[in-house]
Amino acid sequence: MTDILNSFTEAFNLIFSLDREIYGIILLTLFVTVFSTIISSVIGISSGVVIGSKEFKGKKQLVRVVQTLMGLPPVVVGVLVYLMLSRKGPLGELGLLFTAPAMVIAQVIIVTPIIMGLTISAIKSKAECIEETCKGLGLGYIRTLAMLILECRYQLTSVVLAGYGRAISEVGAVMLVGGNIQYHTRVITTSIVLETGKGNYDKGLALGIILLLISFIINWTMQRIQEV
Amino acid sequence: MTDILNSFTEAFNLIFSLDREIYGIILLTLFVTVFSTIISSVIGISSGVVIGSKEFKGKKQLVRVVQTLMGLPPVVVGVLVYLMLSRKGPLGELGLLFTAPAMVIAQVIIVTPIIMGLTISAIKSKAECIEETCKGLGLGYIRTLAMLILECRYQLTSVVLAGYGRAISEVGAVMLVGGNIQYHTRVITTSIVLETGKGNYDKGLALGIILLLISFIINWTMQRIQEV
Amino acid sequence: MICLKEIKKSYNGRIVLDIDDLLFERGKIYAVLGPNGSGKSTLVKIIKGIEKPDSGEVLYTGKKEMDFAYLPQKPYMFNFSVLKNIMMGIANKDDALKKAKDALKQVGLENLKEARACSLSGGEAQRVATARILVLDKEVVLLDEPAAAVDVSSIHLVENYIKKANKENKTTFIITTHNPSQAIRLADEAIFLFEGRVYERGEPEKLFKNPEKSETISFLANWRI
Amino acid sequence: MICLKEIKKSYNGRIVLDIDDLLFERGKIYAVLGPNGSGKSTLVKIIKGIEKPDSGEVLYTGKKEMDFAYLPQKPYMFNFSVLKNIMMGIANKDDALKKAKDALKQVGLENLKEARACSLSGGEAQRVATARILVLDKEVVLLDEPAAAVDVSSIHLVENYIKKANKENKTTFIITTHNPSQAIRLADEAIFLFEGRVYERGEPEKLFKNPEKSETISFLANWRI
Amino acid sequence: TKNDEKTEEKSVQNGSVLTLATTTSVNDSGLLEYLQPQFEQDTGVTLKIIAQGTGQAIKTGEDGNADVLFIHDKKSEEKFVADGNGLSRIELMYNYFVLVGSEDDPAKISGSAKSAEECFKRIMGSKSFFVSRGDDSGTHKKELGIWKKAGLTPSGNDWYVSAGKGMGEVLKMASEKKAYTLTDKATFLSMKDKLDLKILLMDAKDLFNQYTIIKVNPDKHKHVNKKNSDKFVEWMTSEKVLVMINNFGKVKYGESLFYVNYVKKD
Ligand SMILES: Nc1ncnc2c1ncn2[C@@H]1O[C@H](COP(=O)(O)OP(=O)(O)OP(=O)(O)O)[C@@H](O)[C@H]1O
Ligand SMILES: Nc1ncnc2c1ncn2[C@@H]1O[C@H](COP(=O)(O)OP(=O)(O)OP(=O)(O)O)[C@@H](O)[C@H]1O
Ligand SMILES: [Mg+2]
Ligand SMILES: [Mg+2]
Repeated sequence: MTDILNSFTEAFNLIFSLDREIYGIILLTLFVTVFSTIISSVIGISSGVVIGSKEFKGKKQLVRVVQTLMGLPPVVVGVLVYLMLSRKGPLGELGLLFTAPAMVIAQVIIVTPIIMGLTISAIKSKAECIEETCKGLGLGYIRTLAMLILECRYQLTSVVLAGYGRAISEVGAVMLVGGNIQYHTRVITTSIVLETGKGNYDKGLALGIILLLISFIINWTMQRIQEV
Repeated sequence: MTDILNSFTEAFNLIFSLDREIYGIILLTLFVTVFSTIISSVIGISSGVVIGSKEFKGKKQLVRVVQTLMGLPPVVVGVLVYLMLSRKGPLGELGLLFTAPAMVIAQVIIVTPIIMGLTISAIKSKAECIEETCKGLGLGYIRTLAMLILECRYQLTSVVLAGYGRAISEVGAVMLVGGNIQYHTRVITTSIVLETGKGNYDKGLALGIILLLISFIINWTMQRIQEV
Repeated sequence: MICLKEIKKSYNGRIVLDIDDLLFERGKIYAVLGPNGSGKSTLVKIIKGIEKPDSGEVLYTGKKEMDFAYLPQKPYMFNFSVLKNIMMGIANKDDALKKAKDALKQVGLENLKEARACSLSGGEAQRVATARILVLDKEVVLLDEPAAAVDVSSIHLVENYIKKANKENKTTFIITTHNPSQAIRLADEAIFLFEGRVYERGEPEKLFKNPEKSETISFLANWRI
Repeated sequence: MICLKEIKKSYNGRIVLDIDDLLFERGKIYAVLGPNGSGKSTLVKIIKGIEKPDSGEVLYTGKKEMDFAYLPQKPYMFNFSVLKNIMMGIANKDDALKKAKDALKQVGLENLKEARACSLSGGEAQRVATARILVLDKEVVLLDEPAAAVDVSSIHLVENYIKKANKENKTTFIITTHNPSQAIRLADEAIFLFEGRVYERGEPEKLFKNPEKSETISFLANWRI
Repeated sequence: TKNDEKTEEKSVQNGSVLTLATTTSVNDSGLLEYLQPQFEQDTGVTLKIIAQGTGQAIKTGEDGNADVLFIHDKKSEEKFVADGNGLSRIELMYNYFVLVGSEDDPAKISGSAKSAEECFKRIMGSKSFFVSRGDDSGTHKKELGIWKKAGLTPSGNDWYVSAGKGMGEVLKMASEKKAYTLTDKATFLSMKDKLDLKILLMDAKDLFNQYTIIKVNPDKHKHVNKKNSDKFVEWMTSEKVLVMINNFGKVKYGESLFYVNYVKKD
């Protein structure tokens, strides 16, 4: 119990310590998670809307595969991306391993199926009615999909936030492909693992509290945007 | 690339090796993830339906908090549960640390907000209309909620599967509170971490493939149930 | 008796219902008419307690609003068979099936009993929804436009079903409609709403043939032309 | 010209539309009538290409179905203002606002231009949806029950708007309705559907006053009573 | 931290980076963090440290994703060099593993035992809980070697807990379960305050722990930065740094954590 209380003081201290390292870590965390969520949302929502609003052969199977991929273990994604980006791998020339872009790539792979799978089911109930109305108004396919997204914005916001939740809490992939290098690829979650690995559970918790604060601010911002 | 191909052979070998250890790991994985998803679904869907269908003061704030908790980092949950269950912690007497129930507890904490947050937004669009109709038919509050759940079953299935995806892919919490003890609390994800830590990326991938197979079977079963 | 006292309801600052005093007696059939947006649906929802008035109160003697059956203007069809939809609200499960089949017959749709309720045509759905309400045998029934999408050859089925319930069980009906002829055929009393206020009320035939207020006259100006 | 050839459509093995040969000429107003479930909406959807027939084909000369404007029986109201809803389909944004305001005036709802479209009353929504379609000035317009929820004092607004478009722009209309009087007021030709088949067609007044087939007769039996 | 900023700016200008793969236990001791700023200042090279499991660190080297390895597992080091992945083993420093356990000491080790082999026998004899790293790390391999030398197979017994985790977490677990475990001294000392464990056996001959630096073979991996890895080794083996290593930990723990045993060749 005292451990938990200590953590709050520690979190407070960390935030107001004006320590350049901790701010660097927070900024990198924000960059990686926000960026990968944006990319995943663009891919996931657009493909999800197309799949969800269309009837075609093999749709059921496709949906099952996408939903299965919602459970892609981050470590596995980490290994796959590692093998791709490793110097020996097919994309080794790019020299992306142990950099922030590698972390973004891995997270996009993890988050996209989540956003896609949830989008497919989120738009289902309104799709038919909106499509019929849009066709009747002579709107093109793209505008119809745009209207569908717009009208499901409340739900899609939650979907994106669920994806963001996964991105910001994930550690297995960013650890592997980022390398948790101090001042370079260390983010909050990898710091937490580092600290708990050292047995510093209170510092780990403190970092966790900071992470949740960031998450809350992002949520708050998103919901504000959605309400406009 | 050859690494990836090797992994498929390896996965195949593992499954058909008739190795008692690997089967134990698979069974424990199934037990922990399915059990914690069921508990989380019961809590998350029932509370989500209540919150989603009601208007009350502070609802917006509550929803924000729940959606923030969708991004609870597993390691942090792991630490919290660890501190609770540790010998010195408030629930130390129970002796649950480093056991399967401890893993279930941690996963329930992680998965419940995800299911709850997504349920709140999933039922929103149909809630008003269904409630009005149910009230008109004289159905009680509980039956109205039941009808709401039933009519949103397609979406809620996806929501549960998203929760399951998190449970089965999560590793930070089960590692900490389960301890990854061979023959006792080792599950697929912790094995993957162990193997990748040893540099056995192909074995890690192989285990990942097995995990996805399990995930696919669970998905397939759930969708079958939903279609009935 | 149901009695509305100084009910006021507004949305976004616009008053949509403003009723000083309105009384419904048990055992009678009331028809509520008025232009689109005059507050008919809002009135019915307030009686049922679905919407809360900003001020004023609804007084009940005998059965409370909880026991009223109510058909929304856009009823929801549950995603199972028509028969199951109709059986949903019946508390006593013993004769539910028999009752549901009978109700479906009353609205002339026996042949659809196994159809999925959510794939029905507009008029079919409305008739099933009405049957789903009437099968409950409640003492007070509120119907929000039960016949708008019903074809001319089936309207009399719905109307007869209502009349029968009123005769046999003394059911009180409050029905909104856009069809003055229907009010004449069906109702003991018609209530004319305009911009949220009760402008006239009375025996339907008399009211519609000799309206007093200019609003009522212009509302009916194009009727039967 | 729009021509339906040997169109067959069934749902779950039940045939809901079975049309040998049906022709619509440009510039005319057609009213489609028939009991609930007789296939009116299905017919309109097939003409628009929303539903595919199981067999047979729809032939078009001149404008294709892509260019037809179509009002579904249950139109969707987008979650923004009424005016924005009406402007949605207008391609030329320059005079969109002026046009939308004018269309809203035609259906008598100028006062609601700033209201959220999804909180409109049933009849208001239907009128806005009709305005949203008519403002597009398409050559062919399909309306699935544009007046079912519209009050008696506003129906003539909608009808006049349709007539005006037909006169001034030679717009072709195919309109489903449950109101034979409306067909008489509005249409050049009425088509009577029964169980998915065309039973009779002709000049509305003549058709409804002297129907030939027994099905038409019994369909109209309770009309105006 | 002002110094940090300067060195960082300098190295960014040079665009010169060295990637070092090491094991978590080396990293957790804090040695590299202590050396890093000095290194960056002296050489102008940015040091990127990747702390991984032993096997994983070796794989990172094999794949050519690191320039230098800093590890402590002789057998895999020799294999790494023999396979042509690395140039040569440079033995830099050593310390001793320690056997830790709870105050109760059910196997009666404290004070009486002279070698790890003997302790392990007593642990097995008394069926006392023992937490093993179980992750093929240098520490784990050391432990397995001792069991083997003692002619025992502990695996499969209830008291033998194979955790498959890092050193810090294994220590926590041993403390929680009142069990024995083998640990490197540095990690233990850095966590001592949070543990209900004490050292029961130290400085035993069979607990010798050698730390080695290996340059990744630039002939095999063209991306490897030979210039910088030379610089690194040269710097690490310079007199100044060797003294730094010998002094590391003295202030905090009152004793050295590592002892230099580097012998200059040729
Ligand atoms: N939730 C709401 N928010 C804002 N305005 C509303 C809401 N519900 C209804 N209104 C407005 O209140 C007025 C009355 O609506 P109501 O549904 O009672 O009309 P009505 O008489 O039933 O009309 P109709 O004949 O079209 O069904 C309408 O102008 C409508 O736009
Ligand atoms: N998607 C569907 N699945 C199954 N049956 C359907 C489906 N859509 C329509 N039907 C059935 O097809 C028949 C014709 O439907 P349609 O909507 O064309 O009738 P309609 O003439 O427009 O009726 P209404 O006057 O009630 O609007 C109905 O009996 C309906 O139940
Ligand atoms: Mg209404
Ligand atoms: Mg229809």
